[in-house]
Parts: sequence; structure tokens; C-alpha cells
Amino acid sequence: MTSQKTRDITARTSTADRVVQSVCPYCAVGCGQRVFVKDEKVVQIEGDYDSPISRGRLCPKGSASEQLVNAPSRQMSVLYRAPYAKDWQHLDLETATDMVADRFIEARRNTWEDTDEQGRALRRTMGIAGLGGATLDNEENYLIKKLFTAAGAVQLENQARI
Amino acid sequence: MANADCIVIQGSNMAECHPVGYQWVAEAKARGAKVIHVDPRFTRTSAVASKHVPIRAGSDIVLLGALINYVLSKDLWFKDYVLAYTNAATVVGEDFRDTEDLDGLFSGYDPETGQYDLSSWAYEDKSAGKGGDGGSEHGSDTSSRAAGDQYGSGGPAMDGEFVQDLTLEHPRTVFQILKRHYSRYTPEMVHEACGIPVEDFDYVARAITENSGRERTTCFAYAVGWTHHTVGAQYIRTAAILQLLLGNVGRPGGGIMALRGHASIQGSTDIPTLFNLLPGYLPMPKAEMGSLDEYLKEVFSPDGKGFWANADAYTVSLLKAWWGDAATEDSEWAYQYMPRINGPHGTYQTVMRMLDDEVEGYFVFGQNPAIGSAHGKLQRLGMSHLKWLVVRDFNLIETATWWKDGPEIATGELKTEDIGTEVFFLPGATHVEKAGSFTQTQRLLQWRHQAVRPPGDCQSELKFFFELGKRIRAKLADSTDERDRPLQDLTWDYPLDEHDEPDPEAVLAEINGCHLTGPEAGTPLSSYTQMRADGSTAGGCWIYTGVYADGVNHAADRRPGQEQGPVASEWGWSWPANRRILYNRASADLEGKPWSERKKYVWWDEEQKRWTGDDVPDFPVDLAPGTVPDRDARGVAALAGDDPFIMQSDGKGWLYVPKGMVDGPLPTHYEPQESPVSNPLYGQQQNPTRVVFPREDNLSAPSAGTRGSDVYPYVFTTYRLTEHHTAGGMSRWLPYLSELQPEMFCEVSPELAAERGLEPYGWATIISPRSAIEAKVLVTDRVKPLKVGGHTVHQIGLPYHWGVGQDAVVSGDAVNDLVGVTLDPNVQIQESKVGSCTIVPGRRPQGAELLTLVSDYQSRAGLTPETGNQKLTGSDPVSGEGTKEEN
Amino acid sequence: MTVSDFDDYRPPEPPHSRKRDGKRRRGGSGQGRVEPSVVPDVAFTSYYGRSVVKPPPWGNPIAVYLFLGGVAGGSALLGLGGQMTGRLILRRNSRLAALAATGAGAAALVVDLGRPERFLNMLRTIKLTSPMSVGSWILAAFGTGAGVCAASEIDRMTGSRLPLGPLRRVLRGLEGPAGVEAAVFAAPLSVYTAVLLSDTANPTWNAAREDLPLVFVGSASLAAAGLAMITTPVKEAGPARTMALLGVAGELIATRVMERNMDPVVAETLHQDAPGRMLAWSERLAVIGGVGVLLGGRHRLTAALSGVALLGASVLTRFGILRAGLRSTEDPRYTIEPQKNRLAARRRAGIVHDSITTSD
Amino acid sequence: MDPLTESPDHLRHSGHPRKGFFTDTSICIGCKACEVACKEWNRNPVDSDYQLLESSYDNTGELGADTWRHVAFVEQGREQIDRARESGKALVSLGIPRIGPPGQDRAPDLSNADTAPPDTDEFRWLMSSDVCKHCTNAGCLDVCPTGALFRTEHGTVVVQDDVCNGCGTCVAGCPFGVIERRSNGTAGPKTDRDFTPGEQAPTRNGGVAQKCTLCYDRMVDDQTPACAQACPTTSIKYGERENMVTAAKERVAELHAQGLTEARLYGANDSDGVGGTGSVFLLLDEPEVYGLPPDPQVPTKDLPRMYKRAGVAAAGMLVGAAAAFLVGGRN
Repeated sequence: MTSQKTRDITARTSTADRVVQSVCPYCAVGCGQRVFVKDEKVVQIEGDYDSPISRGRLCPKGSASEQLVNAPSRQMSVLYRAPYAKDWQHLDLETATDMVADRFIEARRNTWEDTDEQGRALRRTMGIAGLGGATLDNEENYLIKKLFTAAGAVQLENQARI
Repeated sequence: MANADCIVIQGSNMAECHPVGYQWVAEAKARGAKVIHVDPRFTRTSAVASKHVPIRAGSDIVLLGALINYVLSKDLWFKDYVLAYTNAATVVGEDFRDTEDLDGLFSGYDPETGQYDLSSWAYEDKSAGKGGDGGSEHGSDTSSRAAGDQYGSGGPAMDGEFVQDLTLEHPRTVFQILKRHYSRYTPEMVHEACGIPVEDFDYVARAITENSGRERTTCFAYAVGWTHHTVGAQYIRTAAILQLLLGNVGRPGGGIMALRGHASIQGSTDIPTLFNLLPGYLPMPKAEMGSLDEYLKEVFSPDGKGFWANADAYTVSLLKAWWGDAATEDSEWAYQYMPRINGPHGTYQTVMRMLDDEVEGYFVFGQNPAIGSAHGKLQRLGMSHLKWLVVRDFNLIETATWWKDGPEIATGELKTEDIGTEVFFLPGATHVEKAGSFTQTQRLLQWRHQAVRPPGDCQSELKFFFELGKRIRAKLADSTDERDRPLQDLTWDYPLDEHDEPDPEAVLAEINGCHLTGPEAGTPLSSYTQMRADGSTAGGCWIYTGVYADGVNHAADRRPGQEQGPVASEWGWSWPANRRILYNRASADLEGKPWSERKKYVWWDEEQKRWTGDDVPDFPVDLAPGTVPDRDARGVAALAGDDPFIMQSDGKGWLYVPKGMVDGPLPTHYEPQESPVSNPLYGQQQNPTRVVFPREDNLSAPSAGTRGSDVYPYVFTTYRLTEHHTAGGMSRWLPYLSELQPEMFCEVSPELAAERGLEPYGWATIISPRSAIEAKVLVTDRVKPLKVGGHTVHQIGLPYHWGVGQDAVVSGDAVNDLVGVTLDPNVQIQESKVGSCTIVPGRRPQGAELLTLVSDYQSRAGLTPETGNQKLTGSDPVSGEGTKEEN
Repeated sequence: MTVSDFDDYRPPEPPHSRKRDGKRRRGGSGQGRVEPSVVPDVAFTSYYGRSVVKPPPWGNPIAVYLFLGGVAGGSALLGLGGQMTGRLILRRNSRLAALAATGAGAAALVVDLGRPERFLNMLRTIKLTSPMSVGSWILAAFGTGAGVCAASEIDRMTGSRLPLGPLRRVLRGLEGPAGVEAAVFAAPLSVYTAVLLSDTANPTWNAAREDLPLVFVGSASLAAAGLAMITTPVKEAGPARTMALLGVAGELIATRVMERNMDPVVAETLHQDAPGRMLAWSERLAVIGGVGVLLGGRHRLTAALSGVALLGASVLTRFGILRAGLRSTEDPRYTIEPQKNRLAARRRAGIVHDSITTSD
Repeated sequence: MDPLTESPDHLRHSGHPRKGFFTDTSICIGCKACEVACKEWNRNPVDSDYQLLESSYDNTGELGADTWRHVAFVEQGREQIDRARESGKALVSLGIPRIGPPGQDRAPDLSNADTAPPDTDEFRWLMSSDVCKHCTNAGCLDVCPTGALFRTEHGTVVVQDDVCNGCGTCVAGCPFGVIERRSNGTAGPKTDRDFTPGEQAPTRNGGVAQKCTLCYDRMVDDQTPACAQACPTTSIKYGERENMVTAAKERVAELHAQGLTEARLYGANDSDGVGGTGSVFLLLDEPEVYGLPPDPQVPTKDLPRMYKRAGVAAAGMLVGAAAAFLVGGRN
């Protein structure tokens, strides 16, 4: 004797509004993922059968991708810690981006090196550094490298060396 | 890998770190392949391997060298392959001296600089009749120390013609040098240095040699267990030599597979966020490369063979992509807009500079250096010297919060109210909230489509950095300062979607490149062979050219795997030119026939007069076997029909590296920076060219036999667990993963537990010369004490995922606090896989007493910044000098 | 665990939930609780000493229900006896006791449900394979009869002041048949809980399946009789005294038989720790109550005190049996050893077709 | 087979073959992807106070209301390996039944098989992903009073969350210790919104018996259960139960042929105490090593006898009561 609810049961993968093909964000095997979206929320992420790399399988981290996206402790607003402050304060995104741009320009001016001691051109700043990239997209890394190089900020590194 | 007959997993815990990749190993094993796991610990990989061989951390080159010796001395090498496709027959110049002659040093060592002059390693030049040069100018140049990959994916330029002896009998052939170099790497030496019993060595040696040759192939897989050493790059070289000798490169089920830890870590070296590289492994300009011509001369030799000879086209196309119309022939294609490097500016050097207050601002995106980088304390202290810090992540990782809850706050070394660093935490978008491509470990680009919009303030890096660039450019729009010209002239106008997000496909199209002039102006390039050095093409990363051929995003190709053959070339796009196995010309013999039916992959089709097979041939498609190039030909045209290694400047697989590696043409065993064992092979204890940082805050433990080495008698080795991701930023905040591995622990053998009175699942404190951490104790037979050189070496396993903070679901002490900073000279990667420590029962002290504990042990061992940091330890350090004078 | 001076610097570790303590246990129970040695002991073949079967989430209310169900059943029988032999006080008191015990017992049952608001789902279906389902229907049927009887008694006690109107005649008319109906379900009510416990994978309860019903009817009888001896004057309590003695004798004998029929390893659980002490005291109280009835049953105070002792004995029996069963799941030995033994015995007897472990 | 309890021919057949798992522990890498994939799909709460469980790499301990897949980790030395080999060999020599035509049912004689295959170390680390057995004769289902537990058209055993009233009888009825009542006391803010960044997912079905559904909701839409889909090495296989049993038998024969006499099947025998299980396992040691019962029996197997004994007892009580009035009435 089953209840109506039981008789109506269906998988939320079947009722999703759309399924989007993606790639696992954790390690470099590059397992295929299917992202199921319902009401503009990610309701399930599972392996993509079609992927010849992973054939639908995922490791525990890949299987936890939905929780990565919908993590209970995920931060979704900008936080700012002023010099010597004891705690965070909120800041709107516009202001924060603008402040970072100002600081970028200022640090670049402060620490610009035109030439080395032998007079050879350096055209760079050693006052700005960047770290990251191994979890980013190629397109993102490309823009970062392009911007940093054009700005003369050469100290850009990522996990590949860590 | 599924095609391999024997798989050696060494320096990687593949089943734990790449479970899904491991399915191919499991499949191979189910088909009867032998799987051998060489690792200090018995891990989940060992549990499903055919055999586990425990090894002392940091002694892998002895094992691999002994396997080379086994193959050579038992005459088990694949003769046709080696003669045809490697540089075995090439004769090395007479000035070369091996480590056998100089007790652990090669010729050319300069004790003043701690570096090699590479000139004596060169091949014998036909025309000169003696040691060819071409290396000397590199060798003497300090900034070439930056990295081996300075020279792109294919190694440095080689000029001239070299003497060969196909009988291999000339004593200075690479083959004979190799034989002699590894002659003392015997099974007994393996036992002595690695703690591997002779029977186990025999097992491995038989397994790989019986499973190599025409009919069978053996595959090696490694990960950071090999790279995280002061001789890391040479670990991989050793395996490469072995694989070349066995004929296992460029063939199905062969090769050396790098197992990388991050979704796009391959991509982030292809399109590098690295100080020393430009996209496509073009080197970053150095101070002495004042003009584009000088730059290009350094990058490639126009007389060399292969595809690197076109580096001028790749470089100009890159400059055109970045500076568009401002890149003209007259302006040297805007070469002068490029900043120059004049030394290693790696992340560890940057941290040292932070400590010296020379760095104002630091962007950290998707990384957690406070936990994940070696010597966590230096990282955090470094950040406390910054003016501003931008952290972009999903969660409040320790790198964002060290100023209020880091370990240094607890010890009193830092006070929140005294830290002047401004910290911006900017939330990032997850992989489903943005579109873009990842490049996985086998060079395959796969596009991710956007599923949902990022919530709240979350932004993709693409959006953030595009926006940042826009603002910087706007603020500098009116500047007349020459130094701002590169920013003003930068091409920075990507189409936006309805949410003002830059279109990632447009960026991919720029990376792919397009024709700028002629009838095809504006159409995407379909291959890097179309790139020109005359400004008629643009392209941001030549090796990725073709991914956007015909205006189609091939990274997004998704023909289901089940509808395709085993190579599945219509899923994603792999560089270069969608090839799945590099150098696959080597899967066929000299005549272009497959070495065997069982292992056929790419072959010469006599009727169609072209290369064909399961994969895209990694070779000029119509270059017939047996073709002999013109003497004067250069570049691709200079390739012979039997030069499968098309990216190497001589088209051969390199057993011996005359240029490109700064710490030796052949891999040689050196002990780690910290080791309880004396180098059993040479008087030279450690890699003489390793990069050291002798500082009060970066002390090293004394090596075996020196004063105080008994204070830190145990070896620790670090690793990852399946359930977590590196420094935990993407796993310790997830309850489902945190509950599976909730607490920091250490793994010790029952013998060590008994020796130190450690209680199972009780607490222990592990003390290194840098810091002390606490961990729960897992007493297990999976860690075995090894008999090395007559005494017992205890190893302690430490997973490095945890960190001290308040925001994560689970936290714990960070292993990287124990690790010091000493780097591999080729690639500037730190030695975090092995170090010296001691262990005591119980929890560690809190607050300032922690510092007291650490300094107690330091003074007991008599540590000074010089300890362990002498580069030369050989019996006769002058001999290196002497050789140099002979030159 | 404190082995370092520095341990004191730390805040105490957070207390673990009970469940986690259960998960956390390790070490072999084959050798009892061993001190942790340097190498974790894996000689005893269990998975880190964790239980194989789980204890049902049954707390004290269930033990109370077991007890009250017995009291209700026994009381209904006394009530019917009183009805048939004209012992009006005994009838009244027993009927009231039956209803009160049923009501309180049902309440205890509901309280222990994970979703009390869904208690009516118990009557959603009839399943013979489920003693709980069968029991729910028994309880419902019994409750109906007992309710009618008690309502009638209450009405009489209040001098027919209940606003029943014409229903009073119906009530009076149904009273007699209802008493019979309740009595029909009385014994099943007292006994089904034994099947409920035994029809499980619980080592103790399942091993006791042959004789636990006898123990439970004994316990029910002596409890109901004990209650009647408290509530009812000695004059009318004669049958209760007899029933008490029969109950005591029945329970004492049945318990011994039960133990003898149980797997010797599992039988240990009836003697260990708190449940063991409860069962031992239950026996003592039963004996004391019985002796009290025999020697002073006609003395009002002695009878009442004996009644209390008997009620106590029944309460302790129920708590003891319930808790012994719950405890038996904590140590995997009580699951694994008997199973291994019976498997080996079957194999020795040439029965090899029914093993869950097979070689192909 | 007892008419009171279920048997294979009592399964409701509606054109659907019976589905099940085959968990081949010999290729399990202990990655726990199954545990996570299961929790993700079924929205099960965390089952942990975030401390080491002192059981090798196992930190979830056992199956329960919140953990429907559980990976066991067992570290063993030479002596235990030898014991496992011996017990496996003994099993073969018993001539334990095989299903199939008689006559050809003898396995290759392994009594003299080499018990030390060449590559085996002195040490091994067993990993095994446990799950609800979906028994042919399911104790939990039998004893459920509300009908909340039901046999699906795929032959699996599933709890209807909206029917169960949390009486807990099924918990006692399961011989494998699988099913459990979910406690209400999960920490964290109570919310109904799921799949929302920055918010704790709600804990559903508190107070209700919970266990593996073999992803019934996925199965009705012809999808593979989450754990089997995730499993990187196909240690967890899913399909028609008949095929699973066949695959299991082939695999164990293969391992035996390699000299691995310790390999054995668990749950593939339809004549066992629970009529065979829907989830079949290949184990490398005795079941209790993995926390599995060595000889489980569905409790309802003895139910007719128990009812009979209860009848005797009830009759005794009635007789006693009657006697009380007859005897007691006189005094």
C-alpha cells in the first residue's frame, strides 16, 4: 500500500529545468560533470557518462561539488579589513574594486623600476605580486597574465610551483 | 594507461589523489597488467596494486638509476628504438666530466656562485671537432637559473651538427656515459639508499623489462612526490631516460604520466601565471634581452630542427594579440612594452621580499598560501608586511583571516592591532557560475558552460580582472607617462553579455589567434603553423591555436565517448593540434610501421603517402619515413623522417641533456636538504645547485653525520588524502568531506610508536627546525621502518590539508609550518615531500611556549642559518674548480 | 590520554554524543575490553568492536508500556472474573485499572514514536508479519472493550451524572459483552509484546523467543494481581492472590526455562550490569511478593505491600528484558558468536546449502 | 519457505526485473565517493562530530539513518591474511551450494592451490563499501506496522517517509543493522530552503526510519543509483540482480583461479537466512571482519513458531485466570 507521494516519486535530475555540461573543479583529471539546474539553483552535480575521460564517475570531492557551490559557509559579500582593525567590515563591490585599482596604480608608481644597475631596461614593478591560477580557467589566467605583464608586475605565480 | 602492460606508480598516490583517473589503471590491471606502487607508505593505491615497494622518501633516483643500470648492463634496452629516436649515439665533448670523476659534481661547477657553467656538457661538434658551444652564454648567465622550462616545452636551441657513433662504442657517446654514470647504482645500492630489499628491486626490474619492447609497454605515473624535491626535475628526467631506453615514449600504454592536482594546473603553466613564462612556454624577457632580436636568439635557434624554430612567429603573434595596432614592426612589435626579469622571482623569493617590506600589494586567487605553501609561518609573516592584500575565494580561508586567528596571533608574534595590512576579501564564482576552459593533466582543454549566475557579490576572475584592468586603464587614460603606455595600448575590449560579463569565448578566440591581414583577415587561425612573424597574425598562446578553428569552440566539443574510438578525439581539444599522445611518431618504427600489431597507434600509409592512425599524428603528416632533410634546412623542414621528437631541436629523445637542466646533464642522486642518511654514492651530500635561503627564520636540520642531526632523527613526508583538496579551501568548508577526514593526524609505524611512547589515536607533537605541530597518532603497519645504510630510518606521514583558523568546518595544525624553503634550481619548486623532525607524545604548547619549545630544539641541535646550507660537502670541493680551469 | 604537560593548556574536548561513543568503540570484545596496546588489536574478528545489529530506539516509555500492557491485560481478566463472580469492587477496580493502564501505556507508546502525530498510521494496515501491527489492533480492540467497561464504572461511581442521555442504556447494555471482548484480547495484549521483542534480530530477545511469552504472561498476571491487591479489599481479592501466586510461579519457572533454551553466550546478557541487576531484583521482589501473598495475603497492609512488590517485580522484568536486549547489540560478540556457532553446527550436520557466504 | 514471510515468488512483478548491487571489494580503492554521492543525492545530514573514529581511515563508522553507504577499512597482517585464505579454502571444500544445473556445480579444487600468490605483500588493507542488502526476505519490511516500508516494483525495500511514524520496530528487525531512525536533534538553523549558497541545507525526515532506497527516485526514471554512478573503479556495480549474481560468480571464480582463495561471495545464495540479498558482495575475508553478520536470519522466519508459543502462553494466562477464580473464589 503505497502513498500518493510514493507513487508520484521522481528524480530531481528528471525535473530539472536544464542540464549543463561542466568539468570537475578539483584535480587535473578533468572529469565530466552534469550540472542540473532548477529554479536557477544548482540542485545536483554528477558525473557525465559521455565523458571519455571519466565515463560518468566522480571521486568524493567531485561528488561534493554541489555542496561546494551551495556551501553553508560560503561567503557571498565583500569583506574589508582596514589597517590595524580588529574585525571585518562590509564594503560594496564597486568601492572595493575601485580601491584595489587605486592601490594597484599607487604601488606600481611607488615601486617602479625602469632599469637595473647596469642600465638595462627592466620596465617593471616588484611591488605587486599575484598567486593563484591553478584552479582558474585558461581565459582567466590569460587576462591576469596579460594585465600583470602590461602593468609590469612580473611576480605572478601559481600552484604549479607549490 | 589502460593499454599498458605494466604500470609503475611512483611519487604518486594515484588511487587516493586521482580516483577517477585510477579507473584506467584498474582496467589495465583487470586485463592482466602488473601495477607496482613505489611509495614510502602503504596507501590506498598500494592496497589495490599488484605490489607495494616501500622506499625512503627522497631516494627515488637511486632506484630509477639502478633500473637504468639493470637495463643497460643486462642489455635489455630496445635497440632499434634507442638508436633511431634518441641521442644515445651522439658524442659528448671531451671536456665533460661525470659525477663519477668528481665525487658527485659534474664539470663546470663554480663554488662561488653555486652554479654550473654548462659549456663542458655540450656535444662534440663536427665542424669544430670539439665541444660545441652554444651553451656557454646560457651557462654563465644568472637569470637562466630561473627555470629549465625557460626553453619552452622542447628544450633549448641546439646549433650545429654533432658527431655520432652508431656503434655506441665511442667512450664519449651518450650511451657509454650513461652506462658509466649509473654503474654504481646497483641493487645493493638500492638496498642501502632506499631501504628496498634486493628481491623487491628484482621484482620491479623484471616487471618493467619483461613488459617493454615491441609487443609490450610500461607506463610510469608520478605526481608531486617527485617534483617536491631539491632534485625534483631530475626525478622525472631519470624516469624519462629509463622509458626512452625501454622504448616506452610516444607509444600507447607507455610514457610518463604527470598526475596534477588542480583542475587547470596544466592550463596555468600553458597560459602561465608564472613569473618566468609567457603563454605557450615562451620565456619571459630577461634584462639582457634588450631587443626582440636578442630575445628571439635566446629562445630558439633558427638553425635547429622542429617546430620551435618558428618561435618568432609565436612571439610576434602574442605581441600583436596584446598590443594590437601598437605592435608594429618599427616598435619591435611592442617588445619594449614587456617587463624584464633578472633573476628568479618565484613565490618564495616574493615572500622573502615581502618580509623585507619590498612588496606592497598581493593578489591571492583560489589559493591558500597561509596553509598550502611551504613554511606557513613565513608566508603569514610575509603577508603581515604588505600594505594591502586581496584574497579571492569561496570561503574565508586562512590566508584571509591570519591577521585575527592565525597561529602567530596565538604565539604573540603578531598582534592584530599592530598589523597594518589592508585586507580585501572578494568572493569568487564557482566553476558552474562561469564559463571557461580547464586544461587537464593530459593537455586536454574542456569547456565548462555556465549553469547559473554567481550569487551576491561573487564574481569570476575573468570579470574581476577585466573590471580591474578597465578601471586602471580609465584612471591612467590621460597619463603621459611612458611607463603607462603598455596599459593604455593594451587590447582590453572584450564583448560583454547582458550582465556585463566579458565573454570568455572571445578571450578563447584571442588565445587561439586570427589572421589580421589578407583575404582571411579576422578569421580564426586553425593551426599554429599559420602564425607569421610579420604581424599578419595574432594569437595569445600558440600551442592552443586550433582550439577555436573555424570559429568553433572545440574545447566544448562533446561527442559522447561511447560513440567514439578509444582516442575520443572529438571530446574537448588537446594541444598541440588535438594530439592525444605526444611524439606519437615513435609508436612506429623507422619505416613507419607499427612496432607491433598489438601496440599500433600511428603509422605511415604507403598508399596515401601520409601518416595515419588512431590519433592525430604528432609529426608533419606527409613527411615520409626515411626522408633526409636538406643540410641547410631549418625548422620543420629540417626534420628527418625519423625524428619523432619534433619539439626537441634535434628531433630526438634526450637521454643526456647538454643544455636546459642547470643541475646536471644526467640525473644524479643527492640526499634531500634534510636527511638522516649520508649520500651513499658521493661525497656530495645534497644537490650542489639547490636554491637555499639561509635565514634565522628558515633553519635547516643538520644532515646525517653532522652535529645535532640526532635532534631531528626522523623523516617526515607529506601527502594528500582523497577526501580533501590541497590546503582545504575547497574541502574543509564542506561538511560532507570534512566528516570523512575530520582531524589532522600523523602516521607512524608500531616500532616508532613504541620507541617514542606514542599512544594510538592519542596526540603527538612533531617538531622540525621551523615549528612544532600537533596531530592525532595513527599507528599502522602501513608505515614501515626502513633499514638504510645499516641503521633504521623511521618515516612519519603527514597529510597537509588542515590549518589553524576559525571559519572552516574542521581545522588543525598545518604541516607546511614544519617545512622549510629550499628549492629545486631548475623549476624553483620547494622540497616539501621530505624533511627532518622529531616526535614526542602529547599536545604541543600553546602561546609563546610553542616558540620556546621550537627554539629549545634548535639550540640543542646547534642550528645556525648556515646549518645544512653549505652547497659543497664533497671531500674535495676544489675539484670542481679544477675541472673548470682545464677548460 | 594525558601524556604531555601541555595537554592542560587545552580546553576539554567536547563531549561526544552517545551514538558516537558507540561508533567510537574499538578493540576486541572476544577478550573483553582490552587496554589499548600499541598496535590496535584486530585478533577478534569484529569491525573495531562495533555492533552488527542496531538497538531499536526504544527508551523507558517502551518498558513502561510493556509493563502497563501486562497490567491492563491481567486487570481485564480480573475484571471479567469479578463481573462473572459478582465481585463488584474487584470488577470496578480492575476495569478502571485496565483502562488507565491501556491509556497510559498507549500514551507511552506514542511518546516513544519518532513522529507521534502519526500514531494512527499504526492502524493504516493489518500485517500479520508485524507483531507491532497485530499488537496495535489488539490494543485498539482491547481498548474499546476496556473503555466501555470503565466508562460504565465511572458513570456508576459518579452516580449516573455523566451527561450520557440515552447512551447510558446502550452503555449499560454493552458493558457485559465489552468486558468479555476486552478479556478476549487481554491475554494477547499481555503476550504480543514478547513476540514484538523476539521477532527481531536482537540477540537477546530473539534468543528468548521460545519462552519470553510465558515470562511476559507471568509478569502480566502477577502485576495485575498485585495492583488488585492494592486497590481491592482482601475480601474480594482472593482470585487476585491466587493469580499472583500463579504468576510468580509461572514467571520464575519460565525465566529459568527461557535461559536454558537460550544460546549460552547470549544468556550472559541477562546477568550483566544494570539489566542483570534489574532482573535479579525482579526475581527477589516476585518471591517476596509471593511469600507475602501466601503468608499475609489476607492482611490488607501486607497484601498491599505484596502488591507493590509484585508491581515492582513486573516493572523490573520489563526494564530488565528491554535493556538487556538493547545492551546485547552493543557488543558484536553476542551477534557474531552465536551465529558462527549455529552456522558451524549446521555445517557439521551436513547442512551446507543455506550459508550467506558462498565460495562461488 | 515460510508462507508468512516473503519469498522470491511473492515479489510483486510488474514487468520490472529485480535490481541490485554487486559490490566487488577486491577493486575498491576506499575513496568514499559512494558515501558523498549518496549524501548529496539523498540530502542526508552529516553524521559526525568531526573527530577521528579510531578505525583506520573510516570516520563514519557504520551504516545508519544518515549514512547509507559506508566504506570499511581493515588493516591486516600476514597471520590474518593466512586465516582468510584458509577460511576461504574451507568454504570451497565444503561444497557450498551453487545455483545452476547440478553436476557441473563443483568449483575447481582449490584445496591444493598456492595460498601465497607471488605478488602479495605481508600486509593488506581491505576496503569495502557496505550498503542496505535489500533482502529477499526483509526483516525491516516484515515487522513494519504501518506499511511505510514497502517492496518496490524493482524488488527493493524502501521507506515511505510520509507514512512512517518512527516506531523503530524495523531497526530491531534488521539483521544487518542497516536501518535506523533519524534523530531530530541535528544542529544548525532550521530552514526549508535547500540548494542555496550560504545556507545550511534542511534536515528532512527527522524521527523517521531511514536507509538506502537504492535510489528509488532515480530508478523510476531509469537512472543509476548515485553511489554506483560515482564509483571510480566500478567496485559498485548496479543492474538486474540476476546479472549481478552472475557477475559476482564469474569474478570470484577469476580470483580463485589466480590463487586468491580468500575471495568469497556474500548474499548470492537464495537459500540463506534472508533468501539472498539484493546487494551482493565479494569479500576477501569472513563477513564479520567487515562488520557483517556471519549467519543472518530474517527474524520472521520463526514468527509462526513465536505466535504459537504466544498462543500457548496466552492460553496459560487464561487458564490461570480461570483457575484463580475457581480456586481463589473458594477462599
